[in-house]
Amino acid sequence: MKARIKITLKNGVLDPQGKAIGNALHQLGFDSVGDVRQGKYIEIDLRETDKAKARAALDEMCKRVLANTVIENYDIELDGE
Amino acid sequence: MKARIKITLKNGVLDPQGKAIGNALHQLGFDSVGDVRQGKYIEIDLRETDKAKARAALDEMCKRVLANTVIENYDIELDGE
Amino acid sequence: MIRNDIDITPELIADHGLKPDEYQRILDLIGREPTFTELGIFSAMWNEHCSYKSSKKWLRTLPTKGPRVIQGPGENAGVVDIDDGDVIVFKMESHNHPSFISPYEGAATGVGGILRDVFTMGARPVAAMNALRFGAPENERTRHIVSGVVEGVGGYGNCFGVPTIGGEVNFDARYNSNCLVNAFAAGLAKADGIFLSEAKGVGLPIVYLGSKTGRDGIHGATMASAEFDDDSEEKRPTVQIGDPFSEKLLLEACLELMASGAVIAIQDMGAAGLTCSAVEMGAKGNLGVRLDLDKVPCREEGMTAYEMMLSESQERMLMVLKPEMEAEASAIFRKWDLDFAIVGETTDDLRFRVFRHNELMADLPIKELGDEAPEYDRPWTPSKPNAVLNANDVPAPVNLGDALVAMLALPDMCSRRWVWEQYDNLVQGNTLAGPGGDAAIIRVNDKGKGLAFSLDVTPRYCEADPVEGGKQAVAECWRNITAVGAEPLAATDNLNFGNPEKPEIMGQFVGCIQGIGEACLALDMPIVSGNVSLYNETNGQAILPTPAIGGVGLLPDVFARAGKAIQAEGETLVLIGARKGHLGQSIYLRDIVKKPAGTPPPVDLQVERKNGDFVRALIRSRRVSAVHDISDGGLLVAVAEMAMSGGIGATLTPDKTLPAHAWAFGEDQACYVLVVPADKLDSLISDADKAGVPARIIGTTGGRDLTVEGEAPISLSRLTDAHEGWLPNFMAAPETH
Amino acid sequence: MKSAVIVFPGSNRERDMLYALEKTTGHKPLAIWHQETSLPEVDLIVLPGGFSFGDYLRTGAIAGLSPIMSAVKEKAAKGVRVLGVCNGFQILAETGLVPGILLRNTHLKFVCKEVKLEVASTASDFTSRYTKGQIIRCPVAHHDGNYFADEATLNQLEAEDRIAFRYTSDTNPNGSIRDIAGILNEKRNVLGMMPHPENLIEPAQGGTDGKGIFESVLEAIA
Ligand SMILES: Nc1ncnc2c1ncn2[C@@H]1O[C@H](COP(=O)(O)OP(=O)(O)O)[C@@H](O)[C@H]1O
Ligand SMILES: [Mg+2]
Repeated sequence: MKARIKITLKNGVLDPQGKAIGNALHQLGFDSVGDVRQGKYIEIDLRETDKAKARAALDEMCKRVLANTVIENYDIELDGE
Repeated sequence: MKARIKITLKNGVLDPQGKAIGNALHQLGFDSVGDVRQGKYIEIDLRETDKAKARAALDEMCKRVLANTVIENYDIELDGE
Repeated sequence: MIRNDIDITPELIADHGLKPDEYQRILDLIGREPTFTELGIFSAMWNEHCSYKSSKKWLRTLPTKGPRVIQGPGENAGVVDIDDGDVIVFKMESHNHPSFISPYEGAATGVGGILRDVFTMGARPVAAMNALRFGAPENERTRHIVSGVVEGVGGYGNCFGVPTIGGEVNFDARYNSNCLVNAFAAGLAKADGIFLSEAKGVGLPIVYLGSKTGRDGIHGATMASAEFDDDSEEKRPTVQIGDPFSEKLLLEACLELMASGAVIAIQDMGAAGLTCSAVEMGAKGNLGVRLDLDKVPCREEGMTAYEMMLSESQERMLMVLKPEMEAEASAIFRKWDLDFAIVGETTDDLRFRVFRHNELMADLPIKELGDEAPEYDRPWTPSKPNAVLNANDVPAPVNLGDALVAMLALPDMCSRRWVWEQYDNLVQGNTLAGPGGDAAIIRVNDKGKGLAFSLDVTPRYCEADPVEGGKQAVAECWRNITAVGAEPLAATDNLNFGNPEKPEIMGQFVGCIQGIGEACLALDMPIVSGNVSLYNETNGQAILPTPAIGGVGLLPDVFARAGKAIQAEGETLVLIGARKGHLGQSIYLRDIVKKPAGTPPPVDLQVERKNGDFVRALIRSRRVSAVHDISDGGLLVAVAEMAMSGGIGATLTPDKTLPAHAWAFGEDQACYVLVVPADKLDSLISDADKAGVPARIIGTTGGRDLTVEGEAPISLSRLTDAHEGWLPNFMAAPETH
Repeated sequence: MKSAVIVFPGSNRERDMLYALEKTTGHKPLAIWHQETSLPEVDLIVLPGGFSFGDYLRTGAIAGLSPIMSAVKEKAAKGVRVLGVCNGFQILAETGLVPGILLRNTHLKFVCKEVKLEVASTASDFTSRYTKGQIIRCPVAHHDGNYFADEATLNQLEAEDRIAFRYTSDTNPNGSIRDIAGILNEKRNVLGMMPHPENLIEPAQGGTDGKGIFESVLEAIA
């Protein structure tokens, strides 16, 4: 099955990319733009049919590799959820 | 309102990051992991109440700044959608 | 008879960039209709980019031999002897069209390609440069292209770990729809450790090494040879993505493999990847090649033979290995975590056979694929010479100082710091003089041996007079290398022009080559490698003729070298060379007066050599404390640059025999400004006399202003603000895709 | 002095570091491949600069998972000196051997230039040969050198004199918070820094300001 993982910076953690994007958008005249935050979006194909097992594995992947939990949050979404 | 934008590489476009992440996960013994693709996830606060207007603006932002449409697709999601 | 299920229609043939007469040539050659796969193979082998069909005739006229030349044009890169058994391996290559379509990816893969050319020969890359040409600043796409290209060059080179130490940046409306990205790379090897692409031995395994094959850049090669029109933005998906990390692994794996003695022949997969590399390996070795595409590591499902043969996926190599060493070899591949597979073998029948799903997809005569490629003697008309321009007919500036400040802040004259600070120019720890000087310098060992590098061409000169422009490109490169104290050894070229099917464009090409050839002969700087990029033209508008020259020089003792920065107060400024105040085609005329006209400064190669040899001898005997050559902007700009980089001012006495602006901004060739300590002055002047080299005292160093007698002093800070300010300010505005 | 330089796939300043160590200590350091699971007895372990694993995902993240890193952590816990430069600093931060994290430079661009560093603490085996407050020249070359940590951590670092180097405020090249260029762990045997002292150790390189770090370690083991 396919997993979609969003990794976002925790509040209070500086986000240079997000900031730069926001500035660029303002300079281009997109005045309605407020706060901008940039994160990661990771898609993983899993050879696993059991949702619970899949979620457990993904959770471990996020903790150990995909996210730096000191500064990042992650959100896992599985097919058909 | 808040907009969530996913920017992903088009199919067939090489994704060195995804490849490296996949290898790392295998090294750690996550054998069920297949193809991995990494993209960007951008959250934007918009001072705009009209959904249509918001979507139009976001679409232009993606084309002009956020995504490189030569190699990337983008997907815009608005609050309560 | 081979099965073929796709009709070879005239449209399909045209789509492959093959002209009817070229297709007829194919029919005559193989005596039957080609299969779709074979058509793809021919289109790849016979396009301008791979076959040099329009340029071959003229490239043959370039001097390519010399006592230090170990390998001239024809291999992945040239090889030059730098003593003690060391050799320097270098080449330059363009990635213009891909960089225009997707600046970051195009520039990055351009750098990746040239690095691969160098380490394929067994050399570890030690220096990189890049010659960049962009559209007019006011063109809305320019900023996006500048930012993407510079980031791409840095992104790839920085990660790979090669210091990027020099280059050029120009802006001109003529590049609005065709930017130029020419990447140079040089690597160090031992004379007895050079590897070539020529396969040797029948029945030997052909090994594929590197990243997997995807549908990247299919028809990239044909695209790089097609004139642009507005719908070529459609061609976008052919741009490939670079992976500098994989390239670094490939470098280390290849060098380890070569050291192990397992490599018989090796060829990187560049334009038209598998096709060109396999054919070249076989043809050079008078061998046939049999490929089983089912063995090729693929990234995507269901790739056809056609797609695999034309894929331009990056970071891939093809090699012939000693069968008995397969175990050692695969251990190395595994260590570096690279895909590898035996994808075929060498045969004795001179055929190029390609199988997919055990079916024969292509069966072609391997030598003819290359040797029988069309070659054209395209009609050409020499460019019309401009009328000579008399300096007295050129309006003088209201105020010399203000004109100088304005010139230092011009897009083509301002500091390139914003560019080179995005490049790691220190990695490897051997950079002795990075970007910012006349030539960059790296050390080769810690016994004092060093190499100098410079990349030069002045396109506006080449347009006004291709022959003189060609000469000047070589002369300026030679001069820049000389100005740091190095002996110019050899050069590589990257010839960027418009559509060669137009006689006037072909005339520019022929003229520039003639000039380059003359200069290389007179200055003993043979061309050992190079690259031609034609069809840089959009909707009939061609780029300026831009034959970039990348030169390499040798420093026996890096501690006897010069830089352009003024080192001390109270020293004397000496001008070497005769000043005529030539303003034709000068920056002053083009960008301040805004009326470009006249002939470019003539290049007297004998004088160039005599003056340069004299200056080099002075540097090597440590008799000067700073040296800078005169190029764009003339004498006053040169002295301003010396003062700004040293943080010490100068006072100049103008030459009253010339109009002030001609003295200040004339771009005469073969001239240098020296800074000479008091105790060395008299002997230097008299030695110059003896040598018949014009040398005159033009001023002294000191203070924090640049002062021309009779004019108001200009503070260094004002000069520096103007010089450093333009590019960062220009790039500060947001760019859009 | 015995030293070991860890080599990861994508390291690209390991040769610079090996050269600098040999020049300054007179002894050939060991180069240890990241797949190794143990380390010999050495006085100094160095994580060199570069783009380990392409800096993909997060700088230093994937390298932090390499087998050798468990051995490095053990040695660090035992008090062996560990120096992480540039990518090495990023790996130390990812593996928690030093606090905080290195984010993308504020201007988002790779930056290669010479900066000025203030030696903020001389109380370590890496900085003892400098004088407190001394200003030294040092090159930087990185894309992600923007040091960040929460207020509490920053205050603690300052309170415990664990900031080894600061950029002089006018030369901060990446937006690092409180101009931090290099920090020590609690036990002061691990130093992570973004600038490249290994590229400024002899006159030919334009100066010797970076030498002090290696000389300090030499002094410490003498
Ligand atoms: N794209 C680039 N990358 C690195 N260095 C560059 C680049 N463009 C220009 N430079 C450097 O800026 C300096 C000025 O360039 P240029 O005016 O062409 O020098 P010159 O007139 O001596 O040929 C040179 O040291 C050159 O190497
Ligand atoms: Mg010059």
